[in-house]
Amino acid sequence: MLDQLARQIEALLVATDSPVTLNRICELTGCGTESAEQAVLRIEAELSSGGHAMVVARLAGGYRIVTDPDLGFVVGQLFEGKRHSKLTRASLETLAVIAYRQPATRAQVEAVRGVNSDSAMRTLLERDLIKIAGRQESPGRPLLYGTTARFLEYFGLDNLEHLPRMDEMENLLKLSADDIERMASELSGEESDQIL
Amino acid sequence: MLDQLARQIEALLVATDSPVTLNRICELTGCGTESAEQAVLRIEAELSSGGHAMVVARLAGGYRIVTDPDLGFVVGQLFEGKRHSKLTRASLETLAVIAYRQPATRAQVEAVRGVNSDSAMRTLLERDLIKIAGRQESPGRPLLYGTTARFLEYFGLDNLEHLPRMDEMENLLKLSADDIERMASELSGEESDQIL
Amino acid sequence: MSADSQRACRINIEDFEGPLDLLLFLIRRDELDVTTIYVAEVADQYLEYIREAEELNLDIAGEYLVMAATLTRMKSRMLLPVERALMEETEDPMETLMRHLVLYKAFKEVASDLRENESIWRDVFTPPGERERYKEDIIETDPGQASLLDLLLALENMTEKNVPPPRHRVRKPLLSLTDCVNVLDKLLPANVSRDFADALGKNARQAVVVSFFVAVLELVKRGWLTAEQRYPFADITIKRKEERWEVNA
Repeated sequence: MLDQLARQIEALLVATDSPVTLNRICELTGCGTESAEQAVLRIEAELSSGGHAMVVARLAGGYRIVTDPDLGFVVGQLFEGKRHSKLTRASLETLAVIAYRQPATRAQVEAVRGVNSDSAMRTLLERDLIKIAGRQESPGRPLLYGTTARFLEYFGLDNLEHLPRMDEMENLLKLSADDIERMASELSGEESDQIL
Repeated sequence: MLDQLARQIEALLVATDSPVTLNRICELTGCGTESAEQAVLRIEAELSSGGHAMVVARLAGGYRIVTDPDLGFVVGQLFEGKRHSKLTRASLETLAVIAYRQPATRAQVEAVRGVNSDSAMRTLLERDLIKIAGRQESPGRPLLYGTTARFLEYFGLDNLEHLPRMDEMENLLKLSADDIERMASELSGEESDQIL
Repeated sequence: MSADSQRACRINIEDFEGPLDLLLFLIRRDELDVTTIYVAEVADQYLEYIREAEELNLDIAGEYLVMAATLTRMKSRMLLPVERALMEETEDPMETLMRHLVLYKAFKEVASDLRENESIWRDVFTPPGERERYKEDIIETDPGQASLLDLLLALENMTEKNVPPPRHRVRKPLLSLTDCVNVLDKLLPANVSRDFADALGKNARQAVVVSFFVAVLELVKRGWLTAEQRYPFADITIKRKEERWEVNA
C-alpha cells in the first residue's frame, strides 16, 4: 500500500508528458532527494507486486511511468492504421480557400494565400480531400479543384451547404471591420487579376 | 495480482489518448464483453488496494485510467500556466442549454438566456466543448451546435444521459419547446436586420 | 422593503448574466416563489433597480432595458380593465415570462452542477498516451483530426498574413448599415434617380464604397430602393421607392 509521498510521485510520473527529474520531484512534493528515490523504489515494488501493466522508466535524466514493453503487442494495435498527423496549416489554408471558392484554380488559391501551394494541393489530392473538378474556360484552361465527399466526412458535414457562410464565420471569428475590408480588397484585387 | 487479461486491458487504458470503449477492448484483447467488464473491476480493485494514484474513469462512452482527483494539487503544478481557466458563468449557462437542446441554434440559446451569447459560443468552440452540427431547416437556415466528446470528458460524464437533472430538464424542455421556438424566431428576425 | 434596506443590499449589475438573472435575484431576495409572483410587484422592483443603476451611470446592456419596457407594458395592461378582458382570450404575457423564468432557473442550476463537475475533473489528469511510442510516421487522416473551426481559423490566419507591405494608407473600418441608410436617406429625395458612383463621390474610400454597396443591396431587398445596371460593369442607378424609411424597423 503506497504512502502519501509515493502516491504524489506516482501521480506526477503517470500524468507527465516528459520525464520528470529527481530535482523537480523534490520541488513539487517538497521532499528530499533521498526520500524521493526511496519512494520511486516503493512505487516500482507496488506496481510489480500487484501485477500491473506499468513500469517506472528511467529516461533522459528523469522518470516517467509507461506501459510494460512486454504488452507492446496489445498497445501497438491501439494505434494501428490510425490517424496520426493532423493537416498542416498550409493544407488547411489551401483547403479552406478551395472549400469556399470552389471550383477554384491553383492560381486562385495562390493569389489568396500569397504563397506557392503546390505541395499542399498534392497532399490534399492524395488524402482525397480535394479533387479535379474540370477546367476553367480561360487562356491556358487551368484545372479546377473542388472538395470531395471525404472532405465532408472529415469535417462532419452533411453537405457543402452546412459549411458556415462567410457572414456566420465573421460572427464566429469576430473579424474586425478592418479584416473584412482587407478581405474585400484582396478578393477584388484578385478578381481584377483574372480579368487582365 | 492482476491476471494476463486485466494486465492487457490496464495497458490499453493507460496508453490510450482517448477513452476506449468496451467493444474496442474486446476487439483488441479477443475477450468477451462480460470478461472485459469483470477485468476492469479487478483493475479498479487492485489499484485501490495498492494505494495507487490512479483510478479507472468512465468517460465519453469508454474507459481510461486517470490520476486520482485528490492529487490534483500536486499534478496541477506540472502544467501550471498551460491549464485552461475555468469556464465563465456565461459559458456554463450556454453550454447547459446546448447540452440539453442539442442540436441548438444560437438564437435558441439566446432566447433561453435572454442575453447575447456570441462570445460564450466562441469560447466554447475554441475549447472544443461544442461543435457545429449542421443547419436547421428553417428560414435563414441557421447553424446548429452540439456538444463534443471533449465536453463529456471535461465534465467527467460517461454519456449525455448522465447530464445533471436529466428527467427534470427533459420535462421542462418539452413544456417550453414552443416558447423557445417563438422567442428564438423573434430573435433571429431581429438579427437579419443587422447585416453589418 | 424600505428604501434603506434596498440600498443596503445594492448589488452590481455586472454580477448578473442578464435581465432574467436579475429578475430571479429580486424574486429570491424577497423570498417569493417564481410561480406566484405578481407582475406589478416584480416590475416595480426591477424598474427601481434599473433606475438606480442608471443613476450610478452604470453601463446597462440593451437586454435589461428591453425587459424593463416589457415589464412596464405588462403592468400597465394589468391596470387597464378593458385590455385585461381582451387579454384573457390570448395568452397572459406574465404566464409566459414565469415559464421563461422557471426554464432559465433550471438551466442556471444545471450550470452550477456543471461547475461542480468542472472543479472535480480539473484535478484529474490523464496519462499523455503512448501513440508516439508506437507510431512515428503515419500520414493518414481520419475524421475529427481537424475541426471546422480549424478550417475557419486557417482562413482568418490568411487574412492576417496577407497584410500587404505598409503603404501610405490608413485603414478605416466599414460603416454600419444604419449609418449608410441615414446618409442615403439625406442623399436621395423620393423618386429621383442617382448614379451610385456619383452619389458617393469620385474619391470615396474602398471601405465606404463597400459599406454603401452592401447597404444598397439590403435596401433593394427591403423594397425601399431600386437599382439598375444596363450591362455588366456599367454604372448603377439607384432610385428611392418608399417615402419614409424606418431605419430601425
